[in-house]
Amino acid sequence: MNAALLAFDVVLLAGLLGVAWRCLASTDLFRAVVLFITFGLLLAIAWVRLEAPDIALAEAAIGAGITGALLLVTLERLKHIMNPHRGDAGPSPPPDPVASDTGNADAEARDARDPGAGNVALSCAPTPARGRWSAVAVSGGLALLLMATLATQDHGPGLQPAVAAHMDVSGVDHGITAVLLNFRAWDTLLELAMVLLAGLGAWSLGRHDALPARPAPGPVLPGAVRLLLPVAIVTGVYLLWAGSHAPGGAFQAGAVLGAAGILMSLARPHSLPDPDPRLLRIGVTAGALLFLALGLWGLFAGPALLTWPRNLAYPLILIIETGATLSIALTLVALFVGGRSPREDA
Amino acid sequence: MIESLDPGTLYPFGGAALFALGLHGLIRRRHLILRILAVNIMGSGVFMVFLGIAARGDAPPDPVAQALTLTGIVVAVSATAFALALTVHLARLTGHAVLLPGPLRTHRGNRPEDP
Amino acid sequence: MIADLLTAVLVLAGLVFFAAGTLGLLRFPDVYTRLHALTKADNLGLGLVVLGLMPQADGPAMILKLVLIWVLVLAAGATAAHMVAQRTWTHGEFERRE
Amino acid sequence: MSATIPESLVFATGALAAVSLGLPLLASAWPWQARRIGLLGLSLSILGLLATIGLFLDAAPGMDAPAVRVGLGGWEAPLGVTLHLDGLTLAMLLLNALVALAGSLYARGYIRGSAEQRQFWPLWLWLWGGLNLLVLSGDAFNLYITLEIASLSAVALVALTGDTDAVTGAMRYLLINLLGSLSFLLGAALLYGEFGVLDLTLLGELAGDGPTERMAAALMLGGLLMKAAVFPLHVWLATAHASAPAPVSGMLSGMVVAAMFYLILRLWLLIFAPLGTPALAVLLGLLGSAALVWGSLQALRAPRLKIVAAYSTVAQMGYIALAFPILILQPAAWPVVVFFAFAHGLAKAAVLMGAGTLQKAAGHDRMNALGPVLRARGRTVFALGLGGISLMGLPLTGGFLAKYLLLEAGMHGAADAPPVMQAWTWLWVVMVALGSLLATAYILRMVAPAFARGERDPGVPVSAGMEWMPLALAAGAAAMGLAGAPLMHLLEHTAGVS
Repeated sequence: MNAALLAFDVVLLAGLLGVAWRCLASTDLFRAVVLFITFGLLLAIAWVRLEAPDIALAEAAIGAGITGALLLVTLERLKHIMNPHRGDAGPSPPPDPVASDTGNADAEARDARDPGAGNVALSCAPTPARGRWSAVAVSGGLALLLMATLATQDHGPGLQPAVAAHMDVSGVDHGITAVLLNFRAWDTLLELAMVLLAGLGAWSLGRHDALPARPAPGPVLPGAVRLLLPVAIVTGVYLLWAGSHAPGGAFQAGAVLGAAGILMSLARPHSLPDPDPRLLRIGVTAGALLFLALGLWGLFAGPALLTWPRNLAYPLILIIETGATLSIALTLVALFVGGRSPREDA
Repeated sequence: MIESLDPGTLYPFGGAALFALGLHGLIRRRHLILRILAVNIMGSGVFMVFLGIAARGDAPPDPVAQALTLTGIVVAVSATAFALALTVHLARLTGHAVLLPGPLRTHRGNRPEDP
Repeated sequence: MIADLLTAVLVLAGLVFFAAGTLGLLRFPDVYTRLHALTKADNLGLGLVVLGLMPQADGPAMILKLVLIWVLVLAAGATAAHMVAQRTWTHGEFERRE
Repeated sequence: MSATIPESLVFATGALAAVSLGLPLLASAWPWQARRIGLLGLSLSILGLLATIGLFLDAAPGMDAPAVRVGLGGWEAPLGVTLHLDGLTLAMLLLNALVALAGSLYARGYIRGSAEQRQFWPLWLWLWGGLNLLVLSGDAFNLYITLEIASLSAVALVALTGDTDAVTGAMRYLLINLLGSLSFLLGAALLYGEFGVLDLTLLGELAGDGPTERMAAALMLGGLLMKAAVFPLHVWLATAHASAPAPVSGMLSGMVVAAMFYLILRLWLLIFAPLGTPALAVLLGLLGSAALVWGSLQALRAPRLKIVAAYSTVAQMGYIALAFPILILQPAAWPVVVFFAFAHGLAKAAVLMGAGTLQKAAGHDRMNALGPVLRARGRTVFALGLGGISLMGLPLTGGFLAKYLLLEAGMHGAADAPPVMQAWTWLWVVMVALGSLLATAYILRMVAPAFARGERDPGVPVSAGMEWMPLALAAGAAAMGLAGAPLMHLLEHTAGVS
């Protein structure tokens, strides 16, 4: 059994390395992105083998799912930028990545005539041969040094005993949630700030294009979304709640809700109302602001920032996680849609 | 030998290999999408080292290292999202998404005709 | 013991379908037949795996979750397959069969 | 936590962290008032910082530990994340706040248009806050997140002008930053694997000079050197710094790069000091020398004023790298790095903001066509000159003090070193002198047209902040030469210094 598992591990690692290699060596960007998503899903299996179901969940939802969606929509945007509609006099019409899977009739007709038109933008030059061996030497040498270093390390228990000893006062029954929202809550707060900052950064680069009405993409997708949306919301809330005693938590829940939002924006049959930018700004910041505001209590009452009173730890953690989930989901959808709302500049 | 190769010992080696593979891609490839993917693969390598360390030995897995990885994944996806937005922005300005020559080689920073 | 045997048989049967689906994905000539191989075989394969895991479940809640997984994969798989097929039909972009 | 640390200092440490996070958060939630939030908050936080410094200097002699360590959430290391406050931290916080406040007053006039302002101010405050949190952090993993926050906001700010050069520079900057951060994180992972703790102080107690420490040091310091643009890894700096909006250039050259050196110094003092070997010293010295010469030469032939200033940063970072070999010989010389960071930070921010003023006034910053504006804008030229004098290291300025301390430490170190090291050390000393000469040349190149005959044209009017802030920063850099003693007094109380 042990040998079989070892064989599985070796095959999995070889598969991961092979997929990563094929992904980075690809000259077709679409293929590279699909391989990267595959890589993320294989990683999730590896995390299960390393007894980390929480991370596997997060990897599948965030690492493969959300990153994959962002990568695909980026490819779609690049395609529109590099293939401006021929015959148009002015600058190319604003690409609407969300609507691009149906496009307008002209584009469709042209694409049908010239099947390769879209793919030219998504290919890239192969790696030049010059400097191949020095790069191999650098990275190979680094890998060998790293492995040699890792081979010298012995098996320490890490901080597991310390966490186990303090679980009863953490307010939750799940080790990772206790670390994320109590023992190392500062990391988590800064991580929320990082998600927010990515959104702010993307907004600072420019406006997103107006969300236009578009022809209905057939009955299947909207129907499926209508079916899946409630399920996704229930799943998100379940993950949020389960985080206190089992794998799950704010980030996984936020990713699921964000994915639901992305699906909704893909399936929208008519133009969506552009949300009020003020509400949007407050929405994406609310999670971190709430976290910090509750944490200030500890600063004044002692002993330090982000201290939860013992008997209130569980409700406080749940409130914070709820705020974080909503802000994360909102930011992820905003990142998918692209730049800031044009109404913000009005 | 086989007993000593529990996943916690084996996977960090894989993580080191992934890190180096990603670095290789980052140095060698020019297209920004591929470079961003390379950085993500490097990140996955680091996470694999962390999770391997968490699972070493017979004790239950170390929740701290796992929590750090979770944080790391979210930080990585944030940085990736911003990098992709910047790529699109660059492509709108220049019409391509390739950095030539790369940041790890030479650069053209001082064109005299710049306004 | 019988439960374990049942599990083994059903999961193995499921894996056969997965293998067949994968083979179809690799060997079939165009998008439509590949989709056919992939979705049909995977839905059935996953169904058998889920069925095989049911005897091992702790209680009705776990069984419900397993069924839910299958239903969700069915719905998502059918939608995705439909969209890939539709796009191929209208754009013919990634694979074209003349 | 030691009982001898007064409650007020513990509170102040937490409050500094909370404000550094709270201000950017508020500004992001309500960017319509972000400028007011920023200016008011920065002024108040400087007052708070000065009060903290007073409290700290008052309490420090009585404390049994050199640093105030606050376990966030009430959890002590190794379980929790620790904030770390000592003399070095306070000095860096002060530098950060001064450059950020001057930059903010400058940006009031520089960033026009309400739409731009709404994007600029939250990111600007994030950069300030991120650097504060980085300086306050005492935990290896937490440092990774703060590094990412600081670099992401810096990259977004560079891209803000939206022209091709700026966005290209931002992209390079982002890739190098991501690579540097991941390298840092992998080093932290190795340390955690060996010692099972992430707290820097605890790591320092456990670490020796085994293979893990070596590899981790190479990864962490290498990643930071990349972000600090030390020689072979410097190529991203010039485009990024030169094409950013002027207050951002000032902050990047004045503070961001210095913060990376701060972190290198911190890790060195706390953890990696046992690894100091002559070979490493020679390597760093050679890198520093190369950066010094190459950066200066590029500055001498760069066609644009801001590019000259940006390459001068590459050269000046070479000085800081040169401090490290001297540090290995003479460990007590470490405050030199801080003096350098301080003097360079204020002076370079002055020069870059001055250059930005001229650029706004003239509508360009081409060296060969700036004469009329330079002749008409004496105040800004004076700021450039005064900042430049500090960069050259003329007596009585902060730059002079830093270089003097560096030379003194080098010669002292050389006196006790074996002959081979002595020869190398003399080389470093010569390099420091040569670097000053080259700096004189490129500073003269910047300001010389102002003293030639020719037409005068003040160009487009600029705001008062844009005229006075470079001058204030330059005056600060010059005054550093007189205020060295208080800074030294503050730095005496730093963890990891025996």
